[in-house]
Amino acid sequence: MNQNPTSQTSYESDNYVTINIGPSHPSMHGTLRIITMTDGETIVKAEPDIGYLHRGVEKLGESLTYHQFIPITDRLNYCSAIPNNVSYEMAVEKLMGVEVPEKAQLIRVIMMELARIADHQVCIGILGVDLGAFTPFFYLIIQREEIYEIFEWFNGARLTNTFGRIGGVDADLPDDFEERWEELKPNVRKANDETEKLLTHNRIWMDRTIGISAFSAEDALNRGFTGPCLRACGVKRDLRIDEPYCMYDKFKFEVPVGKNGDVFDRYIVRMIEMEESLKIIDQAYKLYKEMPSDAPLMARVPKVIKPPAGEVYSALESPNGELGFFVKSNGSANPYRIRIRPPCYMMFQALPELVKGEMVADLIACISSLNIIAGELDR
Amino acid sequence: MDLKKRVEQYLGPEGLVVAMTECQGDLSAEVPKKNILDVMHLLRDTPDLGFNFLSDVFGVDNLDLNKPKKKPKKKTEEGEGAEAEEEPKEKGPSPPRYEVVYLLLCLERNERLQVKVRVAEDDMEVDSLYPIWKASDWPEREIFDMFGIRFKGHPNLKRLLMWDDFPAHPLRKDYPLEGQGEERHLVYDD
Amino acid sequence: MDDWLIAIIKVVCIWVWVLLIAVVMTWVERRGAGLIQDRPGPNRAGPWGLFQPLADGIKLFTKEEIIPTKARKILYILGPLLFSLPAFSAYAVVPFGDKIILGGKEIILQVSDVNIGFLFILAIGSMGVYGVILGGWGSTNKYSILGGLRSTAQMVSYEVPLGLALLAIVFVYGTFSLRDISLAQQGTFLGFLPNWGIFKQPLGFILFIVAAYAEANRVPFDLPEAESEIVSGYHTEYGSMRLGLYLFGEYVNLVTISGVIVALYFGSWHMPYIDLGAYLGPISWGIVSFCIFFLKVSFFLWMFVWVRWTLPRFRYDQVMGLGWRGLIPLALFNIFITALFIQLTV
Amino acid sequence: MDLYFWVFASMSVLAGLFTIAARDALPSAMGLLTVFIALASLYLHLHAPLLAIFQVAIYAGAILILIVFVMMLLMAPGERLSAIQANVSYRGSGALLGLCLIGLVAVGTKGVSNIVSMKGVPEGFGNPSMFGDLFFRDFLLHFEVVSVLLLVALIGGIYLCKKKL
Amino acid sequence: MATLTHYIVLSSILFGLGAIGFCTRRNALILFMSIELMLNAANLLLVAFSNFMADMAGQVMVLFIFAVAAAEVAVGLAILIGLFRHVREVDITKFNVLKW
Repeated sequence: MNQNPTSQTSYESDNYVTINIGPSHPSMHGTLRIITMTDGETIVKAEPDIGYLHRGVEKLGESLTYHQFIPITDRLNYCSAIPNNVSYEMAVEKLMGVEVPEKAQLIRVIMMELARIADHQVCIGILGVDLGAFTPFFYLIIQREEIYEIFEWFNGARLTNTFGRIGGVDADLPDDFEERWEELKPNVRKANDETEKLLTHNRIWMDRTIGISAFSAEDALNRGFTGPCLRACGVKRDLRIDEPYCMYDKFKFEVPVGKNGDVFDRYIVRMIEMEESLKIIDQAYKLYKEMPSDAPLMARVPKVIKPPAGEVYSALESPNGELGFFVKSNGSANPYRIRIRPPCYMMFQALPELVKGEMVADLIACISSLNIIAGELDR
Repeated sequence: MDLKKRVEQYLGPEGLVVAMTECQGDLSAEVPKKNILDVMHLLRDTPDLGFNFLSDVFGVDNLDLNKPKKKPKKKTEEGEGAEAEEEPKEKGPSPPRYEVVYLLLCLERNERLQVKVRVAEDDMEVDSLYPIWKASDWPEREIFDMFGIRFKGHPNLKRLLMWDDFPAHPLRKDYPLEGQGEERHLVYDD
Repeated sequence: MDDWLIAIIKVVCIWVWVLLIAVVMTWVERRGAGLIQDRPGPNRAGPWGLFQPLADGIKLFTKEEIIPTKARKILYILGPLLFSLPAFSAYAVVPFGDKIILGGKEIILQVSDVNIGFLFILAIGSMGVYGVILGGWGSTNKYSILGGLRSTAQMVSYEVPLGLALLAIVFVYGTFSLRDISLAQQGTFLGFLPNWGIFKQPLGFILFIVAAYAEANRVPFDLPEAESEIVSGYHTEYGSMRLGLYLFGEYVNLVTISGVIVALYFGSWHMPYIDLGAYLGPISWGIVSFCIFFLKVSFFLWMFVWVRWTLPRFRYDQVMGLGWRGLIPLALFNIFITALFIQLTV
Repeated sequence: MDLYFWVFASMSVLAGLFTIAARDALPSAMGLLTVFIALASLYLHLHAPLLAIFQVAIYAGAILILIVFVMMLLMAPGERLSAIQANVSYRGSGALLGLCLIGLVAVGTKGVSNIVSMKGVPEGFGNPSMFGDLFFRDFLLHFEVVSVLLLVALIGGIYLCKKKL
Repeated sequence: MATLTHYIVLSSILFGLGAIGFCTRRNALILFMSIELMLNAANLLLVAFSNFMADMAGQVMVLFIFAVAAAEVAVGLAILIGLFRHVREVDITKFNVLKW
């Protein structure tokens, strides 16, 4: 007996073959499952079926204290845990009305941008792997490893960083950050260059990506797209600029905007964003150096956090798009309700429209380019 | 003119807004459940408001909040059987148990607004926003999954995260953390 | 009787040699991937991981052989055999050197110099697809069947440009025999160019190598086993030595294809501009010609690895489009030009 | 030499029998493949190496693959073939016709080898150059006609396979 | 020594098998294969006669039969696919109406 009736959905015609892609499939990132109905290789209908990685994060949050929930947020988008931590911390800080010291904000910016680079590297690398180009993945993943080295050496964790505390950050940047950073920066650029050389103007790559799963700006907004995928559709929206947080208004950077919203545009937007992130880190580090070395890293927050009753929503631009936390408090030490607004949740629900009429191979490319992370999708 | 005044100006006269609250700069407007589609149309199409982006939809269970303050919170961790009987009866009619919260965003002015709908336990049906914003597709399914609130007009209202014959709605406050022994409902393929 | 003995020795030797190269290729592929991708590659088994193929072989041989319950048993078992048999036998008509004179007896370094040489390769090559079909169909798995379908369509489509490219070569050399073609590539033409097929058939060479990559199911044409789309294609359900036969047959195919490319387009055992055969004794020339031939072959084997780790994969309809709308018209054009040229010059 | 004939003749007959009797589509095609290969081997024996290769390349490598391809398109892997013709008259007449044919020809050709004695074949019989000479000189018109036929078949095939006729 | 008679008998057996298959099976694809079997029987006969009469013309004829067989299969399978779109069946007894 099959537990999930969706797999038994009888489609009107036996002309089509129903193929279950996932939940265990080489190119499903995590445990996704897509029930596709195909006519030959063309997709007639694709129905995502999620929940295979559902761990009840929101329910869990209701019984933990505010600090205890930070490690849980690591497990949302495990490719870039830091923006998750910071987004949650920002939500609680907003609820408490705490102002975070500038130095802590700069450290957060530096770390978040590093995480953004790491996330984009994985996304582009995996996109390449899913389209059969293995080598760029390794060029990028080696540099991501270097970024993880920095994370590890900052607070001992590589993937699940549990970065920061409510009200600031727990540690200052180590002294030789500049050295490491100057060493890392050219390598990241070089890896990006190599990737560009191998992919961007490669005719096969262009054939495989241009015009695939194109989405209009209107549809994308209607569907709740955010982040690189929305910008690839031609909407210039970036929370870092539109609703600045963490001193992002002090940095100068470009927001790349695509045109067609296809896989190629998403790829290019991510490539350019990595470059912009490098610039942001440079500027942030410059500002950081101007700070006195004994500037506070934490705002004054009580040991046991009991925010006043109320509810706030706070969002930031995670590598994938708008990552928001809605926190409702009833005045006790446990959050009353935590709602996570994961970016790829909104994008994945548009999958049936994105891939309709495309081929199975394009479905894979589309999922990779949306950067679906099962951890934050299923929570 | 600040957002609160504008919202009141456009929604107030028609009685479309029940209450407005503000918390740390986040404005939320509670609207009557039956008018939710009208409100959303107004909010989206009025040029002065222009909330053209639906950021998120989610549910909140106010079971514990509605209870008198002095009740110890530990109650929730014990079985839900005892909990369900302890409906607060003290202060007249208690407010409806569930809330559905819509997070709206105006892209032009970067303003955010929370729109709330209260859903009582005896009438768990809300109009779906799917005709306005397709973004509400999965969030509404998830609310159905987690709270059991149904959405009228939703094209595909199935459970999203839990499997289809899961017997409970886990994000309700009376659902214990350890589960209710759903293992017995699992039937595996041989 | 002597002739029989020599033939048997040749068959055994070249068979072992080709298998050996195929084994080494599995190592080269992974070390090459490491080299290209900035990582060490396999380096645990033996120096530079040289014993890795051995370890893999032992692993594959000692694994439990599983037949899925829903598979069609006979087809499932027959699949890998039918795939690897043609692969192992196709090298019979490819030369591997000039000739060697032992005890006054002239031995040509080719198992069998038949006058229908590469028609045989074409015919045998098209047999390999049955192994893929049987594997895909016998597994009763949707991914496998998709892989089998893709493979069938791809192989049938790319045999046409392959054959047409070869036809142009026949125009140029006037024979089907690979040995005669090899012999004809000695010396130079136009005074400075080596008399190699690639200089006489540049377009034909490109067509041939593209079609050959498609026939060998290599990136960018590895759709039948595209692991990110259809898991592993036709061998999704295979394990142990049955899988090994599939993978191994593929490498043997690569050796054969590289041998054909060298024999047809890259002057076989000839060095450019210099005729070593005139300076060396009959035995040493035999050995040297063998070495030259396999140096060239190893270059093309490396190229298979190189391309694999460089290019992305095509999509199914793009592969078909390239075959039918790109390669076949070009191949026909190539034939037309070649025929015109021969008509005007001869 | 006799053994060679007997081996491949019996192989082809058995495989042919399997082809028409198999309950599964793909094994049946494999039977036909065996017939093709056995016949190709016989062609080699009959001084027609080029035809033997063509037999494998065209029949086994193209025509049968096409049939198998359509088989994979139209049928499910587990599908068993329906039994033989339900119509008794077809069934009876088919069997009768076939068996009569076999018997008749076998009886009728008794002693043919006495009539057509085996001449020795000339040097180079059946090799590509001789084949080409004949093909493009004596049979040029036929060749052209056949090429037109193939073109027509190509166009017809493409047209018939369109989604909407 | 295999004589011409041997080949004629073999060819007729194969042809007979093809004929039996064609008349008794219902699956259209098997019918195609039966036709191929019959064509091959004819080919064998041509090659055998060509060999025993030392005349290459027989072999050339076989090549023409190849071409015809290829054309037949291409068009036949195309028709079969066209039929399949309507009937969703490869059983020839189901092809029992003249027009869709």
